[in-house]
Amino acid sequence: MTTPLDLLLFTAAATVAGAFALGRWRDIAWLTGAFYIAQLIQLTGLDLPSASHAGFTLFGQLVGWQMDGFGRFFAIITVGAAAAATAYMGGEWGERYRQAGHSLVWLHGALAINVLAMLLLLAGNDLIALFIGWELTSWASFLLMAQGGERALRAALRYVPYAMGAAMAVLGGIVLTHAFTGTLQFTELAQRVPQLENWQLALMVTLFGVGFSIKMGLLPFHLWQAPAYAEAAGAGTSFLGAISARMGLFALALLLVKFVSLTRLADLEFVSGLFDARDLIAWVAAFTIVLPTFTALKQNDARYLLAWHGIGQGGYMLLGIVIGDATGSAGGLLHVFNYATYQAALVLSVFAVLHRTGTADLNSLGGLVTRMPLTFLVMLMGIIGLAGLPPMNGFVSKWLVYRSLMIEGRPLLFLMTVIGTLGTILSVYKLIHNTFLGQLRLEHEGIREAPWSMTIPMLVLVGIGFVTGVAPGLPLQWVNDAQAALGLPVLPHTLGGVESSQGGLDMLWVVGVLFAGFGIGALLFYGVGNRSKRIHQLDNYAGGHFLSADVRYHYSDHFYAGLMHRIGPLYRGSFTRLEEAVASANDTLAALMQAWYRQRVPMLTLLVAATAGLGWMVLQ
Amino acid sequence: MIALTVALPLLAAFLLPLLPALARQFLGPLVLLAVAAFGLCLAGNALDAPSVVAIGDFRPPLGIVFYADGVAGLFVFAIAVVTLLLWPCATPNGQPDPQITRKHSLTLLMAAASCALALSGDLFNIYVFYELAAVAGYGLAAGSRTPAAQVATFRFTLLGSLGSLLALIGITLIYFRAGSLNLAHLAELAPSTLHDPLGLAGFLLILLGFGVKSELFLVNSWAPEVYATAESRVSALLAGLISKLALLAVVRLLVLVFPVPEASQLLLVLGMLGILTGELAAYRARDFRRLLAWSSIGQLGAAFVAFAIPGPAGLMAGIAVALHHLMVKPALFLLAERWGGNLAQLAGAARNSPIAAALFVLFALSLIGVPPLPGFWAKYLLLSGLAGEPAGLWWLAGLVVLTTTVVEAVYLFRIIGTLYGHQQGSVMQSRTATTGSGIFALLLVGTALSAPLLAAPLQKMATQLADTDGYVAQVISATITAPQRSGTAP
Amino acid sequence: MLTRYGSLLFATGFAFLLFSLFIALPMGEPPTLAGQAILNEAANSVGAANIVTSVVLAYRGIDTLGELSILFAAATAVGLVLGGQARAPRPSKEDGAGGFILQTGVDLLFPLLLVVGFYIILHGHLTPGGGFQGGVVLAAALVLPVLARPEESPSPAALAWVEGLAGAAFIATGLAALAYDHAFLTPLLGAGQLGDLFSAGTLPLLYLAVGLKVGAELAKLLLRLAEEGPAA
Amino acid sequence: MTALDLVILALVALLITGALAAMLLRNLLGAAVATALVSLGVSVFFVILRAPDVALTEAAVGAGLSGLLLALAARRLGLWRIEVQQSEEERQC
Amino acid sequence: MSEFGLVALLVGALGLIAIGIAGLVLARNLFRLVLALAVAEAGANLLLVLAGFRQGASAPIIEGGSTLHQVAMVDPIPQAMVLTAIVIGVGVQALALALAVRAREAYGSLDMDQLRARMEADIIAAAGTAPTTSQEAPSGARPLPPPLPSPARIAAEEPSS
Repeated sequence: MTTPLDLLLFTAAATVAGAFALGRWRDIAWLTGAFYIAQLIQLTGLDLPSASHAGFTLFGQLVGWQMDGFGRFFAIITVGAAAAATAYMGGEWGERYRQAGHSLVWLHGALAINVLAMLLLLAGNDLIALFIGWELTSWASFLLMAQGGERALRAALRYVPYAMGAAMAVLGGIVLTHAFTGTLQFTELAQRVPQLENWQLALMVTLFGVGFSIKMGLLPFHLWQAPAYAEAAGAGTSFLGAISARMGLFALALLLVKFVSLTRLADLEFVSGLFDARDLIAWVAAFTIVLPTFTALKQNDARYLLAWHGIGQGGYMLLGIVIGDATGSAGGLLHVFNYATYQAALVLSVFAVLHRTGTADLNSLGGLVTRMPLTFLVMLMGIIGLAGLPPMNGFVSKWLVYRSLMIEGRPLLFLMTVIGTLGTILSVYKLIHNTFLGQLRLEHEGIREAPWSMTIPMLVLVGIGFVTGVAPGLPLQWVNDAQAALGLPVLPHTLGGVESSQGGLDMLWVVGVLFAGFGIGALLFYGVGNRSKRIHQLDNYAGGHFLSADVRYHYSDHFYAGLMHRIGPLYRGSFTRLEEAVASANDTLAALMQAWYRQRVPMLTLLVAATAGLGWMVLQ
Repeated sequence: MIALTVALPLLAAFLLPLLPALARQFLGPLVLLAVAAFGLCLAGNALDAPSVVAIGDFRPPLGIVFYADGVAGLFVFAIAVVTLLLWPCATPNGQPDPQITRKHSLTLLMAAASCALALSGDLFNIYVFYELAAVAGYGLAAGSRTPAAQVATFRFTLLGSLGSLLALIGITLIYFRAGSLNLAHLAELAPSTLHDPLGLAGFLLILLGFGVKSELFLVNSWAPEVYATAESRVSALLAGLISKLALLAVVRLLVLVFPVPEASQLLLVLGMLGILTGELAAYRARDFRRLLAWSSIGQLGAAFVAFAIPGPAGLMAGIAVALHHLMVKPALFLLAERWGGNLAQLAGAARNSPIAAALFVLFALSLIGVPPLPGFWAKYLLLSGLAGEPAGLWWLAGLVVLTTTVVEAVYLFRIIGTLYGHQQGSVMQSRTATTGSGIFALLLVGTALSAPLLAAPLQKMATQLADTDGYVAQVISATITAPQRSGTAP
Repeated sequence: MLTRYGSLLFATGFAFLLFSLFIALPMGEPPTLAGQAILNEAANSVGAANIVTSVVLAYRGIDTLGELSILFAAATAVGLVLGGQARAPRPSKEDGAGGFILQTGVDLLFPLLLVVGFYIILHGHLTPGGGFQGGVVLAAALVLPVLARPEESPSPAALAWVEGLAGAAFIATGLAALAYDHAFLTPLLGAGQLGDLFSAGTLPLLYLAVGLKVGAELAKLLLRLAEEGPAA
Repeated sequence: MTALDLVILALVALLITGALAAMLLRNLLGAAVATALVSLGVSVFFVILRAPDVALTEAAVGAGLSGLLLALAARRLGLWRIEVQQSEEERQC
Repeated sequence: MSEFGLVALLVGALGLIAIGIAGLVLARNLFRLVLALAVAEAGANLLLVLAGFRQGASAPIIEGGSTLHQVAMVDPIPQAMVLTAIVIGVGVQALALALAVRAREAYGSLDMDQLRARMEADIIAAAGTAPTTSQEAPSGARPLPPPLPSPARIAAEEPSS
């Protein structure tokens, strides 16, 4: 007898099998895409919680799977991101990828494995099942990262120590949890973990926390993420960027909210009560918003810029969840969904530009708006979402987080998020300006719009972003299920937004007003006196002087030169140096150990050991 | 049947040089198949109750007993199967080897000695068969007949002999103190006689002596030299099989005679250092075979740490770690036989030999403990055993295992990166030597799939191994198959 | 220098620690639990006047089997290490070889040594001596003529047959016990009259096998090393 | 202290001297002879310790056979040559 | 034999072991190493027989067909063990000598240090890799081998952090 969850997992496994078995078939994307859509339909119709019959008992541990609202929320995003990526891969982009000598089979296969692994992770009902999913996800995303050339492989290899460190920290946490509580089942853990002593709890939270935050890219462990995600093959990057790192958030939220509980977390005090663990995590999240965002500002490669933003946006989500009231947690969770839509769209649009022009270097693009208007539209909508402005959905989730921070009385954290948003706006403007605005380069004169196979997934994604921005009530249903599953207070909502005693938000009104304003402006512009005139892009003057075609009016080098002059010295690369130091310390140690194994007279060691051991025994 | 597992390979080894060429080909494998069958029977029977045989029908404290519990049966089976898979065959360039009969003899002797190590219940008997395994190992290690191998083997021989000497002194101490050699008898006597500095000194000397073969830290510096120079199959036998059996002998002594915290802590500390030094040294290795040697040192350190945990949980973890390593390391050495020692030349090898590369990935994943594979369960049992002990050294050991796993993942994935990388290495010998390795992979995957079924018997075996009282009762009351012979002496 | 004195220090320290351990033991009054039990019943149950022989061949027979195997392994390994190279047989007149007196002496010694060797082996269960000691004498008997006349070495094939069959005979004797429902290596044929040449059941036969095997192995080892390698 | 004790004491002194000689003599063949002598001395101890079997074995194997092995190996290693050659290649210790 | 004689024997046995082990550690000549092993083994055998000795007992051989053992006998088990140990020792010794012979034939030396250096060189040559470490140079001054990028290398190349 199969349950709906069994069926879902079976479909995911069938996708993997299909991707590898039929991977050479030209139109494989249609098949896997259809499978993803089927999974999506199953997911939306899933009864909560839905258990699986798959499972086994090993060494006294029951390992089983059961999906609740929290897991389903992430699962929907996962499968959706995979579907979009597959559609993107199916057409001209995939053809080019194949011609470059890469294996499309493995790309489809890796994507399908990722989805299966993540579903297993999200549906885990005990820590072993969670760890199985966790490890599978780690190595599946390694597989996805490593494809697409030498640089991708090297970036992926850099990910290995982080991934393994994360896995081992989690495994250490699991065995300690078992030693402390005697169980690994989620339901029993939720009862027993809060009763542990403080030091035990602190140890557990540290181990699990370090493990999960590595995957999520929280602050001291974020270095691997940007290169690994940015260098991957295009569709892979969009999937990885949209959801992969959020698995860390999922597990972290499960641990902090469901098992340890936020109130218990606040009992763990540091520095004689000045700081508690909850504050600490909130501040880590806040710094994760600010620092990577400003690192993104410095990037000159569009892919890296977006990848760094991905790290920063994770901070908002964690911050919202750690605040833990109905508004904040809803904001944090909703942000996962919202971010996935516009981030995937943005990455795909960057790769569309890359596909047509052959570069993602922000210093060698410009003026593409006339050549690729649809892509421009996607990127415009995307950055509006990323910056958190209406009418896109990013506004709603960020608004909820801000609001919760203010209600809960955390002005300093609020300040941090505002600084982060400022950095976001600055850097996304750099992105769209350097790519689409300004003057078209001569070599890009013949560029055409991206093919439909690429534009349609992008448009669908921003379309979802817009619709859920106008009507956030749609995803908020899923968010409410997730909140309920975690044991958090549920945020009451309407189709257009939220209502609360301290003042609600109705996006239908906001968007209505916005578009009314646009309408009035357009009426004024076109109706009162339209004196605009169309000229060619190169038809420029500066100070009365005619600029010839080889003099660029559009500049992109040293963007924000003044700002960078101010804040430039703050970019010290301390984390990079820390990473280098660890690597070289390891290398030195390894050399020492090798020297140990090249002893001249091993017998001497044996003699010394025997003598020392005997001495120890005799003296005892 | 118990004695046959030892007697048959010995008989075959003695007779091998006398047989016609055709029979030589088949005798060894046939005998090993028979031993494998015996091993399965023994393990199966032992799940009901362990069986004991008093060699020569002398009542136990006087004569020597062979004690076949589940672990012993399992190891006998593993010995036969692994030896069969690593059976010496033609030289690397495909020429028939004129020395092949001698190698076959030595391999059979080694298998017999290993079986005896698993079964024997007598301290000095263990020493004798340890020496037999050692001498056969020296011979095989020198069997690649390169000058470097001769020098490495000479150093190995000297170190091993010094170790045996220390072990012999340790046995002397124990015998002098307790007056018996039978492990069951010693287990009875130990609380009153051996749990003092003197007995522990004896244990320490035996540990160091047997530690040479089981790659215990401090006495394992032979391993990188020998594994880099010997034939890969021989390295696989030494690293995969002999080390485990020497370890098993130490464990029997630890469990039966020295269940005291000092002894376990000794094992724990040395094992921990073995993990650290082995894995870190492997991190910088540029030579595939030495890398495997160091990684094997690390893995055996983990096994030592696991066996140091008192009680059935630790033994369970130890058995799991040891069996896992028994499956993975020989397979990796077989790949080394195919690929040679140069890591840099492996660049892009996945294109020429996709199956071998895929096998490498599988073994690497299992080695670092990625969940559905058996390596994960071994690591999980080890860690949860350590976490179950009080904080302090035990948790430190857990931390060491966790951190070195990261190092291990880095160097293994570096090789995977090279294999699947975009540069092209110079030479790839493409021969059909992946079969053996493939069989190991099938075993590994089979274990992964049947893990829930295998867990219960394994747990039972660990309980048996930990059951000192049961051991003593079984051995002391061992039924002599016939009444004492009617001596006609006046 | 430091290594040197350090090593000496550690070796002395090791010996001193061992001394302090052993001196705490009852020297001259060991507990001999198993040993005393064997002394009490060996004569009756095994029937060999030499109780060491009872221990070596009966109580701890499998140790002896292991020991024979070690010797076999060592001989095989030496063959593996030294064998298979081009041999350069030396002319007989050089170094220690040759000389009339030596040759004649060896000729006289050879049968004597054989007889002595077999005597020691066959009386192993009665008097001190036995398979090992006799085997060494046999090996000497086989090797000494070679030192005198290097060109006349005994055939390696014959030695191989002797060692193989002798080893097999030991095991076969042990296995024969299985046919009578005894455990492996149980002495058969009854204990006999203590002190007789034909007593102690199969023990003399086992010792004969041991003696032949040891003799053949050691002779092989010696002959291998006596060969002149190409670059010696 | 009995007469036997004196014999033992003398023999122990002899053994230690022999062992030191085996380690320190420049001439390796001489060292091999010293080793065989040590074995012989030990076998005398075995007689004293009421172990005639062991004494016989030690004398036959340890002193005789092993001495023969060492001598043959020394010949093959070229250690029967004259001092000059040895001192050059044998910078032991 | 008095207590003193036994102690003297013990000292003798341990002395042989100590000298043998010191020789094993310090000697560089292969032949000498084999001799040292033989000396140490002789000491260990003596120790073992000593462990079975009983004051005033006779050898474990029943004289004249009499099983009336009023006479105490020494422990036969250690004697049997020593018999085994002696033969094992000779086997190992022969093997070590054979290896020394071959090493000398191949490398023309009996000096362990030289042989070890030659062996290392051979291993490295067989693996086709450059020597990664030398014990002489301090680890800090040693150039790191470049073939594969370590994590830190990639960090240096990426735009910033």
